[in-house]
Amino acid sequence: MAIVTLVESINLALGRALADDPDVVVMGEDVGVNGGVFRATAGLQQRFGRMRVQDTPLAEGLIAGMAVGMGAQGLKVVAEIQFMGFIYPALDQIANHMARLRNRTRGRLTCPVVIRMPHGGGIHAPEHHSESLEVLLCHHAGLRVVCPSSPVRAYGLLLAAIRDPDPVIFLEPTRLYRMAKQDVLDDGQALPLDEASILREGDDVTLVTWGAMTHETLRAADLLLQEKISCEVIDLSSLSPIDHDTILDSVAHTGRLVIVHEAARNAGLGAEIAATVAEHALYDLLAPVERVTGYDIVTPYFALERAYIPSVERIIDAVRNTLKG
Amino acid sequence: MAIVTLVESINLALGRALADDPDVVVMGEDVGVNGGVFRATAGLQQRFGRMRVQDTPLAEGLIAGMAVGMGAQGLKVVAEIQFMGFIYPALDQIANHMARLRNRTRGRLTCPVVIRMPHGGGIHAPEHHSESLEVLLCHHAGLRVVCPSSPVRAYGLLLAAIRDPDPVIFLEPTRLYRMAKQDVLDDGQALPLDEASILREGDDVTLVTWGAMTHETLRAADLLLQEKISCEVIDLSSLSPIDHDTILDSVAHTGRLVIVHEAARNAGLGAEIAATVAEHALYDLLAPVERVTGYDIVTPYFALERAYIPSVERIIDAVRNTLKG
Amino acid sequence: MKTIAEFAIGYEQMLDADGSPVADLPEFTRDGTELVRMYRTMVLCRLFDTKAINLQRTGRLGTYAPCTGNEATHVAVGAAMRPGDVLCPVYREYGTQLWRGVTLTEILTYWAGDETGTNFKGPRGDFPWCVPIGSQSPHAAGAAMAFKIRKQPHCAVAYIGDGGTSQGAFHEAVNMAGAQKLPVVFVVVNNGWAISVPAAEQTAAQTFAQKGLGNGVPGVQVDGNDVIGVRAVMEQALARARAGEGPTVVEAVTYRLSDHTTADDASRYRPAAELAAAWKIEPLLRTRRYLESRKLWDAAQESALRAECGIQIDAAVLAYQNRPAAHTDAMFDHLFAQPTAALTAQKQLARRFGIPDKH
Amino acid sequence: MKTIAEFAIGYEQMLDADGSPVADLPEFTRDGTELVRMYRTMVLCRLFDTKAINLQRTGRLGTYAPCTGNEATHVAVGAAMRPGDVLCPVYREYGTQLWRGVTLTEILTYWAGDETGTNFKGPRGDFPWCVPIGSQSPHAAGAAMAFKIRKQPHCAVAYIGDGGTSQGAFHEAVNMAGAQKLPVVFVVVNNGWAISVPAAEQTAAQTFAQKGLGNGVPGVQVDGNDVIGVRAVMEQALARARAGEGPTVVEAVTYRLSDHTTADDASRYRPAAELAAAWKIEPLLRTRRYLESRKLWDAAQESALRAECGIQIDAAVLAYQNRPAAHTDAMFDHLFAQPTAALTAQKQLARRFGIPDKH
Ligand SMILES: Cc1ncc(C[n+]2csc(CCOP(=O)(O)OP(=O)(O)O)c2C)c(N)n1
Ligand SMILES: Cc1ncc(C[n+]2csc(CCOP(=O)(O)OP(=O)(O)O)c2C)c(N)n1
Ligand SMILES: [Mg+2]
Ligand SMILES: [Mg+2]
Repeated sequence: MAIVTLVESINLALGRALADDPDVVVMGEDVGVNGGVFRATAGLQQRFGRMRVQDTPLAEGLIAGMAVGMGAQGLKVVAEIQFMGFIYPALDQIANHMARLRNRTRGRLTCPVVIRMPHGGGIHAPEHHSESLEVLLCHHAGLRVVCPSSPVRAYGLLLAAIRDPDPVIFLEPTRLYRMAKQDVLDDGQALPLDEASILREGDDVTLVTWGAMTHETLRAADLLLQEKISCEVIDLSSLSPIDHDTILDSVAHTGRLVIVHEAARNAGLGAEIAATVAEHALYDLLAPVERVTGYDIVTPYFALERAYIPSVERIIDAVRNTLKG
Repeated sequence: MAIVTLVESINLALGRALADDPDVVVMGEDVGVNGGVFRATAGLQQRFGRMRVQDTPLAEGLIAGMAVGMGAQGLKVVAEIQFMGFIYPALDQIANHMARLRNRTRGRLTCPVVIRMPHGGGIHAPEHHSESLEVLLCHHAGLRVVCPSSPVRAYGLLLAAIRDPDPVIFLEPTRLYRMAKQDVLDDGQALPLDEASILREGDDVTLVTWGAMTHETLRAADLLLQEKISCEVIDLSSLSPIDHDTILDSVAHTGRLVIVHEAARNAGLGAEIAATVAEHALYDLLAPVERVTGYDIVTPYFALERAYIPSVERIIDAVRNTLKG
Repeated sequence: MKTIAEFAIGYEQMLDADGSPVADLPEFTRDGTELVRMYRTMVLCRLFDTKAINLQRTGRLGTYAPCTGNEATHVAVGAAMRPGDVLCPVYREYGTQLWRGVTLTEILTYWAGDETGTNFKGPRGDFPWCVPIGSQSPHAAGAAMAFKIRKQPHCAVAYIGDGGTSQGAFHEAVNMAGAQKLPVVFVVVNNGWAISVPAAEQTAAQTFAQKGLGNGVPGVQVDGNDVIGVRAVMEQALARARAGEGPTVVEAVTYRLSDHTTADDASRYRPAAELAAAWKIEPLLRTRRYLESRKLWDAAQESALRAECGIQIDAAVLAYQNRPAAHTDAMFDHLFAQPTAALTAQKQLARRFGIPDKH
Repeated sequence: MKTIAEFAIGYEQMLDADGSPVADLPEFTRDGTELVRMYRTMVLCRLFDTKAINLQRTGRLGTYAPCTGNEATHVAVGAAMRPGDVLCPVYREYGTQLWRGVTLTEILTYWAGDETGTNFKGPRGDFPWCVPIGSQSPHAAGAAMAFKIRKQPHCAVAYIGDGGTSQGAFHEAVNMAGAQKLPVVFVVVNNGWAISVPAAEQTAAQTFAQKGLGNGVPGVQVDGNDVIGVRAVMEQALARARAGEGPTVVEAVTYRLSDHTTADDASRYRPAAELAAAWKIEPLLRTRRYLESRKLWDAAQESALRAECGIQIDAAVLAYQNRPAAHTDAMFDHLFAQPTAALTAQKQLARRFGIPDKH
């Protein structure tokens, strides 16, 4: 049992996967000697050598494209993209090849690849370092998209992602990297994919969120509880596929739904959750669905990022709205 | 007045824009002597020369990136991407630069650029030639996304897009390129951006769709009318921003909503429409919202594309479901 | 200003347009049956092209990308490779694929819009056709990296066209392969055109063999209509790669004697004279002449071969036409090893509505 | 095998590490005041770096990318350009930007996470800093294409780092510029490292000057710590571009004497000895020595300069710290010329909630 931060739990899971399976290869920019710009791969090249923990040239498209070629040979590539804002050059390989290879070859070739990257803002980073672009990946069939909310879940979900025989996009909440520590048992136990996790049970409103926003959302739930408003808080965890059943069950119980995400609102993943409820739980709804999201603007430079990232106040306000209804 | 196909109306609008404004430059792969693989730029290089109608090297990222550099100099670039499945290499430039340049320079530099491309399937084309990826662009603030449904609207909306001082993604419904002809008056009149258009008024159900799917949707409306089911058919036209008011007004009148799009369902643009209705028109809804969409799969090779593209039968079925409710 | 680095690009040709040897021929040419096998495959490609175009014109096949004119390059590359190697093709290198065990029926099935065509029964490790131009290059670098990590004696071969070399992905892969001395060969098939854009407008580079120089990777240009020259150059490049000496860019200079695809009309943009001149140096005739000069071939064998190819092609077309019709389940069954709940539900929906007729 | 193409890369150095001329010095060196101005700007950059790092360490600035060690290259490029030209920088070429009229306050404002810092009052046409590595290269090709279309006498200059040359976008832009003979110069600042990846691991190329050869674009390598050599090479490349003879790749060999950014700790990966050796050939001292040898500079002027720079920097910091606080409206006001309905509504929402404190 080690008390670790989220980024340290990622490091533990990577070390475990490399130790357990000779086919696992970690690659990315500065993941070697430097141990990654967030230290997620610290010490791994020293332990596993330069072939299994590789610095790549500075080219995200290349990293994703090589992962396809290596994956088709059966290697389990765990590639790091330094920040989510730099995923764009890799999207062609991810969408046109990684997500499709199994299907277009009818199972002959596969891509047991994980692509890890920091997700979201809140750390006063420079331009292009704070993006939340999960929906770009979730819309593509053939990919799984996972986003943990704590060290314990990061460890178990990353191991599950690495062991999954298909491509998984693994989004790491940047501002949780060092925020809170947890006891993480490095026992090689994976958590199930495709499942949401209920962080807190409640009766009045269902709050659905993921990644770093679980922090503000739980805090809002705390404050609301002081007014006897009981919130059920769901950590989506699996952004694709979405565990709609868990959400629908909760809404059937509470009758109210507030979705919280950092990404821009328009065509964000919250829309899919709200739409599914409008289709399958319309008669359970006691009030209109609310979305508390980033605004439909370019992610601002950090001076205004706190005005952009949904605040506890905005979440509380939305919950109150649903209770008016 | 000329009776033309949709692709011919695009050609008319491009010719008009080139003739009216010396700053307009058309560029792309095979748009010159060859006149574009769909002939959208036929004859333009002969009329306007090799500087204003340019064949580019085979690189979509380059095309979008150059458009940013040319746009910042005040040129109105109208770039063609040969098929939407080839947009990925251009996304970094579109999302990280084109959509942001005005904002990040506080208006000092702008991108008066239009990026045109065929959208959707249905023409028995090879792999990667039938994609519907509008949501990848709609999610990005700083872009407008437009999709016409007829020669007349294509002409007017393309002129509006070219004249707009900000970047516009212009999606051309591939299977409508040559399907139906219309009288198009080449009078240089633009249609308004940011507005949906009501193709048919009705009382029982609101059908929202765009691009090529307007064809199947109108046909479904025809057949349903024979059973005295009256559908209001809305052509979204502006995929970003979405003209929610027009949709909400219609739903307030009909109480029922069916959204039809060709793109995959999960995190597709239909979700944003359904979510907005669930937020702002919950009490108007007499039945759960229905989405008739592509399945959450990789766009199949063309042998199965008719099973993938929402059929008239599926639309009719969805309308019936909402009437049960 | 002092010179700190110098580079040169060599050109190889072993059989001229008349089929006369213009260089010492390599070892493998001693084996007459091997040479004949190469020629037979070239002829099969040419005849298959005609058949496929005809099927498309008569509505029995989708858009098809012909290989006519490029057969020598395609067959020579296949002949130089080993079974354990991995091929990353573009979409018209049938000669290489046939040599490696892809079937004519699989090729037709692919162009008929049926994914089962990419589930090669032969070369299980080869990548399928790659439509997004340039995106196959990193796959080859990746496969080569896997061979290096596992210390396997295999090589990857990535094709790209003259137009494709304008894509950044190609340069990224070449740079990576050079930096890590990966066992991969990048074959640029310079067939003169990228749809309607001539190679000369695609780049200022006077050769495509030099495309790797900027990234420290050597290159060689070869007459792509010379099946012996291409095989010789490829064998050297592959040997170099296997020896851990790194990648090579091989430019095969040939010509696209066909339209770009059956959806294209090259007469709109291509000078007829250029096409006529290209026909004078096409690869089949010179190969045949050379074989005849070595008494390995004669008119009787030629007509026998054409008859055999006709039979083989007809059989492949028959198998293609008799293949099971695609079922909607197929759209859902191969997305994931473990399908998601949504997929399972949508699969039922698709079954219910089936494949509607066109309206 | 006959040779069909040959290429060479030249190396230029005019001032050696001691500041002694090692070549005939170009025209512009006759103008002592110009040389002094270049040196003054170099010193300003060096001192500003120290200040900015200090501001970051004390929580008064965000992450900052220092330029220490690269000043000669940055200032020389600026001095070689003309006002009407367009600069496409990366993020640490302050010397070029200052020469072109960007202010110290704008630089600080940018690194403080405030977009107003990119609204340059000076060079209105210059691109702002470009964080997505490699993506600025096509912008320069585009600006150059605009100049060509409009027959304007301007050039575009795009910076890129040694690491950045691995991005395909760079090669795509170089290829395009070559194919169309666009008026653009690509400056590769080879400062030895891409964060923790040494240049030698980034590519097999023995120089970065050769990065354009594959795409038919000539290159030249220059001592990037030699402000005279860099300016001379840049003036030639720019003249060539303006004359319609096409682009050049200029590699400036220098060294990143700092950490990558204030968020980086180079001691984790970089040999101390390498850093110490690099300090022995850094650009400021040699420039000063040369100026002194020409009696253009002395100790008194040096201390006066440092004092003036200090005052200038303090004034800039003051202006930076006194700038108006960012208002939430600013997030919405510059997205479109015509804002959308949704934006207008969200702007009100943002006003209502303002900028919450951190919890
Ligand atoms: C990324 C991408 N952009 C555009 C296309 C459309 N397209 C298909 S083939 C082709 C030209 C390819 O030319 P070349 O690389 O020379 O190969 P060739 O067809 O001549 O063998 C183009 C532009 C594509 N398939 N992929
Ligand atoms: C597309 C992209 N990927 C990754 C990064 C993260 N990153 C910032 S700077 C850098 C290294 C750049 O090295 P180089 O090009 O040599 O420029 P230098 O910093 O040495 O001046 C990296 C990997 C980025 N900014 N953009
Ligand atoms: Mg070609
Ligand atoms: Mg560097």
